[in-house]
Amino acid sequence: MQIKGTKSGLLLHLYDRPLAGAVLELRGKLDASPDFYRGSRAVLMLGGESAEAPELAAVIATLEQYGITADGAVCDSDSSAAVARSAGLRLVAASVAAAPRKVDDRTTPSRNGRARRSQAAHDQTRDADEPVTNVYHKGTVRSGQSFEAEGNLVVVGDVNAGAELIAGGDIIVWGALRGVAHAGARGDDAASVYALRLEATQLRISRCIAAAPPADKRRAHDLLPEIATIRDGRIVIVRADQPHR
Amino acid sequence: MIDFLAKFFRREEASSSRARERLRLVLMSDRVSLAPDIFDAMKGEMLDVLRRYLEIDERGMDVHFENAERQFALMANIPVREVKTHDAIALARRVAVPEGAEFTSAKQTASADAANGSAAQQATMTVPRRRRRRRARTAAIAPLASQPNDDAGTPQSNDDAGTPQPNDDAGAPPPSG
Amino acid sequence: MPDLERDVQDAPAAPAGASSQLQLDAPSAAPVKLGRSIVVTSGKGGVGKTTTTANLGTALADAGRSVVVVDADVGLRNLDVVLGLENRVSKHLLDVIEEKCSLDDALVRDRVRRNLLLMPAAQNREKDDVPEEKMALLVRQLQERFEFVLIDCPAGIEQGFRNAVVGAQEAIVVTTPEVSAVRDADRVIGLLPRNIELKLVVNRVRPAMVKKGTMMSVADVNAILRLDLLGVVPDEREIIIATNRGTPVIDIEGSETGAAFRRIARRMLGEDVPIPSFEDKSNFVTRIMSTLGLGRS
Amino acid sequence: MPGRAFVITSGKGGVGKTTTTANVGCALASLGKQVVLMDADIGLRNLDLVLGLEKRIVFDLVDVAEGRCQPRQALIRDKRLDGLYLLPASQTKNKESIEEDQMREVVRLLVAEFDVVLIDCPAGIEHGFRNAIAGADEAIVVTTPEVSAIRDADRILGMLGQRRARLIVNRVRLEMVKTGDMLAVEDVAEILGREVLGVVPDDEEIIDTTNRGEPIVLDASRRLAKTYIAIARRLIGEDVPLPSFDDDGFFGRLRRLMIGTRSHA
Repeated sequence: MQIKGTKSGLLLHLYDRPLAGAVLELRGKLDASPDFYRGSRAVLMLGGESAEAPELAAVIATLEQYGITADGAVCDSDSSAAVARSAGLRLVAASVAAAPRKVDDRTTPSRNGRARRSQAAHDQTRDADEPVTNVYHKGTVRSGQSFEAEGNLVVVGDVNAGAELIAGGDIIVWGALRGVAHAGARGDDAASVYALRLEATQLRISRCIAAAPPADKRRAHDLLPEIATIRDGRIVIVRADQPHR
Repeated sequence: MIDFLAKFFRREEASSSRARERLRLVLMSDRVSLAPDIFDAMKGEMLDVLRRYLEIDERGMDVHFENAERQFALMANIPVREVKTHDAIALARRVAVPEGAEFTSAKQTASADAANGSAAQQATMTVPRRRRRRRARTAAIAPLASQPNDDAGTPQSNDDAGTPQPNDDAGAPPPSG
Repeated sequence: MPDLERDVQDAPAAPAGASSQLQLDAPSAAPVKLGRSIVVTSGKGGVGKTTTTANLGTALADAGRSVVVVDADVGLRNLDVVLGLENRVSKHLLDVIEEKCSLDDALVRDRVRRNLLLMPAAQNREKDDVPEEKMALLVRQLQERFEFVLIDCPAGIEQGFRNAVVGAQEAIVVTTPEVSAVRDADRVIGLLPRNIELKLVVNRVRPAMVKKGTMMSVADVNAILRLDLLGVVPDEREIIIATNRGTPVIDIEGSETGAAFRRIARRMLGEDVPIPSFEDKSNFVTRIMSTLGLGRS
Repeated sequence: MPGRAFVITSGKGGVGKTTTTANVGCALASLGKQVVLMDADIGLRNLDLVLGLEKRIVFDLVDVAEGRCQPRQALIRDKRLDGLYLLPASQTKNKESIEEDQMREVVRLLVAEFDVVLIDCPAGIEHGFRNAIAGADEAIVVTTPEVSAIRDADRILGMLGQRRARLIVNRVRLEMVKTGDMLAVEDVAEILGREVLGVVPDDEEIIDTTNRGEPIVLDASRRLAKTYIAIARRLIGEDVPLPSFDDDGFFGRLRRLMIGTRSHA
């Protein structure tokens, strides 16, 4: 078991092991310096093994004894995701599990008057009822830039290869989407990606990942607006004018 | 074709030989400027030798490298107050070089070269063109081992052994220290 | 200890020593008209930043402007060898910033063009040694004395990049028609301050390859980057020869590359010089795009 | 026995580090080695593009270094060649987000499982360079026969410490060498004073294959495929002689003689 500190909290690696033994080992580690992690938040990396609900609850309770709030979970399978959700953990895409993303001058999305929440505020969003923030950005999103929205994310402009969009809800790009887009990043299978030109390097919706087809396999209609959604457990791309075909 | 022939025979200066020449000079100056501490050490040792023969005005001394048109040169301008007497020189040499060890000890090879080449009268010394190049590099590479970004942090003396220098002349002086 | 903290923060904002030192070198005339400060950048290395800086500087000098080219690549300087001035470098940019010498001590004047000067980079130092605010101040000092301050940016997006960009009001982004160069250029554009004026130069275009379809066209490149196109420079072996000799390629007779740089310099001076078509600018994809109104004309 | 880690570096950018990494890596895999290609150019990654694997990146080097995933999860297996893997760099972070110790640790984990780790170094000599060389046992210095590239190569040779460093001279144009407009490989080797691991002629095919994300080695009919395979063989210790480049015929020798005489005059 590994406990790693990142800028936004702890990452607790629990994969590759039965959770049953985890509590003891966790105690052993935390006892070494009982107050060291007090007040931090933790994301549990559960992997693909199906976690048992009572054992997961025991891990969360143990963490709380040491003043650590279990805050989210990264799951590689539906079963472990279900258990994590029922234990009150929010699902986090592994790619956003830690690391607050640095925002440089050009990426501060504030044109709609409401900038992205601070990381602290972000972390406290455990209540499903609490309203989420949508983000609106006008202008080209360049390689290396990264936008994140708790709710929906709208970009008016191109999103170039090497750029990254992550949203809890839908992603709408009024322009060419060439970078990576992750909609429904917290496990919302109903989320979609809309783009005038959908040429994404890679699409992720909830826990599904799809790579773009090779350039020569794309047909002429690909120059029309398209929508990416999950159907039967995999990502499909449909033309915007015929969304149900 | 005419163009080709013209180029072939005219060719007052092939640009690659120009490149070779320029690189030779610029790399020597880069390598030297990489190692200010080595340069200071060399200056000190050079002075030690000169002092045995001459009374030197150290405040008026100026030693630096110059990258002149076709030569990379060590320019030393060292004001001499007085040339020592034979006896004084003999005494100074006996103190500095015990038991006839001459100037071949590692620490003093560089300065020995300088002294042999220019003796006391000649204040300006020129590093010969081809021969000396390898030596210049040996000296310039060594101090890098002690720079903070070198993870090994190994002492300088090991550097020679570890750095493959296929054509290095055997007689190249190891860096002092 | 709030006072202490303020002192620390104030320190870089008002580098008293530096400004007084630098002012000594500046002409004493009261309000000076500032020259243009332009950084030549690319993200990816080896796309021709240094060549572009050297040749544009030379061409602008030929047009009668006073020009200083600044090598911001501390530790890996090359502007001096491309201009053939490496023999004459003694002091460098860091010496000036650290007040070890005056501006004039460090500037190297070109042998032929007396209105072209080089501010060399330090070769034995690191980029982290240059404080950004002092760099900005230095560029400002140079702007007071020269009509054009061209800054040759190092590759990458680390401290060297930030130092090169900090004093610039305009940026020339150099790229080549290669996927990786375009991607890196895009990355750099995203990192440049918002208020900087951006222009694009596409370098190393090989018309024959574009025609064969084995190289992206300029239109393809700019469909992604979407910047004002300042110029297109064809690839030529003369560049290598020029660098071997240490002469700017614009001095090599009959060089297409040199001619392209001269045209770019004229555009920088506000002349309306058309960009010759080194290539059939519209390929299949861009034609479809423009039919749909998606491409940029 | 653990594998070996080589850093592929150059100082100057755009001399072909990434292309070399991709092609030597493919060549090694085609010789049956288990190979990881690691992109250390955080924030300006390109190895994924050159290999055509950019669509499959989920985790990256920074994720591994920060423990957000297991090394295995971040490795992308190249489906075209058995035993070839890519560990991509992160594009949205900067080079300061990873430390030399972390790099050393990641490389240590990789050499435990693979025969060869090739680390694609960023241009320059800043933080990213120091990270890239931190875990490497040996260096391959890529340069071109141009003044500025050789000067930068000389600079970084001095920063590689005790590591063995061999040269790949890239973009050699034989016809220009013959006309005296380009430095010969022997000149470059003599100036830099290091062993030459390989010589790669300048070839338009590289631009094309790079744009398409298909390393040239994958197609044995390509002109340069043999060149890279020879380099790979030398790298793993086989004795493959360098092709002789100074044999440029009577005229070349004649001219060389003439130039030689003149330059000493």
